[in-house]
Amino acid sequence: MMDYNVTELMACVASRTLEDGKAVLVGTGLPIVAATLAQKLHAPNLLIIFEAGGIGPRIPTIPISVGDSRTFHRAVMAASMDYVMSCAQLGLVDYAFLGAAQIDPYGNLNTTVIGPHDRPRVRLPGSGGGNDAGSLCWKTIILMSQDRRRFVEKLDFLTTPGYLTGPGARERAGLPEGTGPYRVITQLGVMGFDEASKRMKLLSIHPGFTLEDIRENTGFELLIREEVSVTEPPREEELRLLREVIDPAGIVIG
Amino acid sequence: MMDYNVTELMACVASRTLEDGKAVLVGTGLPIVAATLAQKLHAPNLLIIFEAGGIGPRIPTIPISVGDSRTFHRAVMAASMDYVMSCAQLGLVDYAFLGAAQIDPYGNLNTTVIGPHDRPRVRLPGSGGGNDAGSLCWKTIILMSQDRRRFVEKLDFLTTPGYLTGPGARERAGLPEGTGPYRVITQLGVMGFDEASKRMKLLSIHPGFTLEDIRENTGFELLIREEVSVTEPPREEELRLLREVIDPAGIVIG
Amino acid sequence: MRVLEEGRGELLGWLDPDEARRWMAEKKRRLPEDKRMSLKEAVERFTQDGDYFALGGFGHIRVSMAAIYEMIRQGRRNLAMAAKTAVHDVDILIAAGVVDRVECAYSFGHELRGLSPAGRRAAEEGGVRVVAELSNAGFQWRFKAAAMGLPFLPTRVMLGSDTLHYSSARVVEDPFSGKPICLLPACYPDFAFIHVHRCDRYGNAQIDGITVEDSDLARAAKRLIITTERVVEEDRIREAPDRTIIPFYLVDAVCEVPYGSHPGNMPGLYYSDEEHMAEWLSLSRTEEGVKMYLDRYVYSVRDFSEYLELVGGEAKMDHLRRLELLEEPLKAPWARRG
Amino acid sequence: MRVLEEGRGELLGWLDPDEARRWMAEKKRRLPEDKRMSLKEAVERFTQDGDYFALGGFGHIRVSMAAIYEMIRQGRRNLAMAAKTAVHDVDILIAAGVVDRVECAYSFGHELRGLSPAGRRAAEEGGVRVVAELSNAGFQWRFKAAAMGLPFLPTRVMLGSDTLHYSSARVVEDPFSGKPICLLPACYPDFAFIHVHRCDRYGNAQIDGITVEDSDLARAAKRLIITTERVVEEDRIREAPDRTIIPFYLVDAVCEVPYGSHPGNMPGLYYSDEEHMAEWLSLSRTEEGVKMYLDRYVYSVRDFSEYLELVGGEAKMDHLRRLELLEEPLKAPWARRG
Repeated sequence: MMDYNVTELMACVASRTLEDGKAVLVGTGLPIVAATLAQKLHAPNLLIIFEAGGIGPRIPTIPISVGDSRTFHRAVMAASMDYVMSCAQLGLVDYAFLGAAQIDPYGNLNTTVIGPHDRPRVRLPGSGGGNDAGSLCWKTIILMSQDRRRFVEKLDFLTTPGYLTGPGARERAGLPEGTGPYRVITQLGVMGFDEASKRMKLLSIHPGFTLEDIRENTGFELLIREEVSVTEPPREEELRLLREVIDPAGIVIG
Repeated sequence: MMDYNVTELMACVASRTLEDGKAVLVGTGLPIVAATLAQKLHAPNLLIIFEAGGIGPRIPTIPISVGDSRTFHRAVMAASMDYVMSCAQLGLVDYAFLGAAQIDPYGNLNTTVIGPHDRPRVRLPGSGGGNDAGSLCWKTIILMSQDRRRFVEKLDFLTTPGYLTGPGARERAGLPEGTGPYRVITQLGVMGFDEASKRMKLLSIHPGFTLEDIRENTGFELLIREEVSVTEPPREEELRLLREVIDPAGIVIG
Repeated sequence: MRVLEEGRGELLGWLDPDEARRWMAEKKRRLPEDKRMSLKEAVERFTQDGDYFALGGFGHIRVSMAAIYEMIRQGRRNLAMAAKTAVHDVDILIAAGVVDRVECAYSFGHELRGLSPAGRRAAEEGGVRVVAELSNAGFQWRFKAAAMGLPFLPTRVMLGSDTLHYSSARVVEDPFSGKPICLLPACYPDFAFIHVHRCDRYGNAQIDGITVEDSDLARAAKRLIITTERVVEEDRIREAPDRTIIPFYLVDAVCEVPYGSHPGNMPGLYYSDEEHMAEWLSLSRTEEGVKMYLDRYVYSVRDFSEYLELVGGEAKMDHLRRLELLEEPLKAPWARRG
Repeated sequence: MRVLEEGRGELLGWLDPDEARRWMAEKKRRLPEDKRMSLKEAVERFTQDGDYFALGGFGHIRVSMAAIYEMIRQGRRNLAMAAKTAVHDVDILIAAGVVDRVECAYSFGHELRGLSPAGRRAAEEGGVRVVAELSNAGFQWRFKAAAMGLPFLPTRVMLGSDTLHYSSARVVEDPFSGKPICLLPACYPDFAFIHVHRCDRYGNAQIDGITVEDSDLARAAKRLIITTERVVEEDRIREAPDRTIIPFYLVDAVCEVPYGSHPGNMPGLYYSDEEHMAEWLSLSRTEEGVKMYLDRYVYSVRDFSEYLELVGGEAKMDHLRRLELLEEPLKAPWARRG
């Protein structure tokens, strides 16, 4: 078995989720690493888009910010936030990556506050482009740590809509039809969402972990796919690209 | 007395109406000639704007279209129609020039049809940017021919709002406060609008014409300023600029 | 949302925003593909009888005239046109029997050159129907609403006018200011042609000078055909990505058509051909003249390059280039002095 | 227009569109004037205690950091900030006691570098109040509504979320689709600083690369101060008018401040200074550290050029230029490997 860390594993799993010839809205950090890895392997024509305006760049080194000059280096277009967000609203963006401090069974996300809004125990950054991506892109992929304080029955604050209260709720709220959370990738496993109930459902467990580990670290009842698989660990080529080509300084993958 | 034609007179009168340091939205033809003349005389810093996107050009020769390359030649900005119209909607454009086939006592304009809309006797171009300019710019200056078929009590079609039905009507319709027609310049004289009633009012008569000429060529009751003046005829310098510098080929002034 | 007033004009090109999203997701491919093809093929594949369409550019500037001639040649029928600032384009399309309905902001006129005999005759005799009125900004913002994936955009134009009564817009009370405001419905034309200075084989396109409404129209159009003065290498585009106005994923076809805006103006490259325009304005006073013009310049040639030879070839194009660069004074045959 | 839902957030920066028009007509001069002045003077004249303001750029990119240091130095108080993607800017302004309220799309974080100790401490201890929540696109479109002279723009973001409940947006039924839609109220900040690559003495400004939301923010701001890497001759601007992002008539002051985005990134010119950022992130863990940083880099210097000397002068700027041009590899002190 290869030696790898959890960030590397998550990058590989996230990367494999992306299809060639689709557009993905990425934030800095793990999402850009995953998207770049996909481009170098199975998805050479993945279109990477940054919310600040960069469209289809040839990324020379990992950007530190979603808007820095690497995000539109030899891009097909250096546009504006309005342009990118409008394209997403128009249905042209297939995937988006999101992170969160809390998630609930319907994939709703909190990145705003822990505790009451007016006097928070922990003040987090807020929506940023998260609400926009989670509202407008077709499939959102959530990358986050899994434990009982983060995987909760009820959020302290619903920053970004997942499936809200269940089937049809997004559409009733006026959100675009057919959109919503697609995958939740953590240090323990990969979750999807049940088509009928829109509740979170375990798809695969990372090597070395058990169903018990997942349950212990989830603060709500998780649906379990009949045949839960074991996540394929990082392949040698994936690790080589991550460590030697994509993030040699260890800015993201450590 | 200088020898001049009616187009030259109208260009001079229109030109003198414009103030330095203001912005004017112009169409091709007489408006651009008048605005350029003003720039060369009393309003060197008149900001000329074209609806298709040209802002503050150094116009080398008379443009044939509101969007041709002369309209943004060495401009401060070559923008878009959205940009220009948004600036007008935001209150940044002081003057606009309009033409019309019909005008009524409140300065409402018809450039769409003579006769019924569905089977017009004469089909005219329609609003173009006219409705936009007449809705959004602070003061509109109308340049047109005066006769009983054009100066009518009731328009066949209200393409562009003047004062609609009188005081307060623009605001009740939702149009920007404090805007509306400012001057009507014809081959016979110059009209403004009465502050209280918002009806058209004669301000000056061109040299060689009489109040009777004006009345005979107006299909509604025109208010008359107590002391109607005689329009100042074109000055030598104005005519020289028009004929030798601005429109040597006679494209507009004939 | 209480509607205070509703225009009676035909609502052309509107899509529910969810329908529009489905179209864009399925039909607009994010995969870069070589989309170069002949204009003949592009017109065959991407335009259909009965469609509602729009053209990039403005008036006589940067309009894809080559596409118009090709649509006439292929005998398209019953098209409805978004006649934003439509001049020679709509005139010749009506005259040739291609367009029979217009949503009209500006048509039937040739700006400084006067009215358009052919289009106006058709409008007055019923050969073409104006199914909705609009203003220029109204079109711009209908396209922008679509480009933004919205059902409508608010505006303060059109209010109080018959232009509104005969449009597809609606007036509501703004919940913030309490004042009436006009809502312009999004407009997604079935197809659009946009003529540009340069693009790569995938469709990443750059325009010099004013962009008019083409950034928005490019996103609004259900099918988008780029005609371009030149196809350049992808790297040329990527050297200056802040000059890109249209990204490849909006584009269905790329057709290289030098001088494709003739007889109109292509900023920086060539000025409008006023001799040719005068010929059309003169001939189109009669139906016979229209037929003569179309036979000569459209039906008797196979493609746009043959047309260019007919209108004067390289010598004429050189002349138009010098006019554009202000190296020669303009002589307009329709002008009063010479 | 029936309101289905109304956010409880404070409505900052909204103006009735007619009030906004009056401001723009009276205060924005269409007369080109030489607006060059020192940043000290611009901050004195165009910023006031209690104002609501916004900054151009994005995160650590092309933000007018020089203006921020100057506001701190002049002791501005009780400002409310449009914290769109606010990072080092909002953090240091909160730490220095300049900003006590934010409308928050993104604050209290340093993107890849982690959370911001100073801002977060203030938010949790009540030193700064978040008076409204919003999303990034929400801010973009609040500015765009203002830029277009509209009371609001519709959008399909925010719906169904607490972000909406704590915002100033409202939900209505779209009269075209019948679906709920979110209306974002226009946002006219009292002032904005936008840092650009070049502008002329009148304020005609050009930006290389992405423009983020600055085209809209420039029109939305009631008072607009341009800080620029270089003041160039007017003719340089007029040679490429399609590169102009901000026309002079929107601009109240022009301040030439080379490296004015330091420690952030200025695309094409210099990369972010991660050493300096790490110093702040480390020092700002305590109030004493905050004081030490401000004393060293703000209060003890007279202006931005003295600050530049302190942070490393020409040698540091050369290094940041080489980083930007990819001539040196980035070493981030806060990164896990080297």
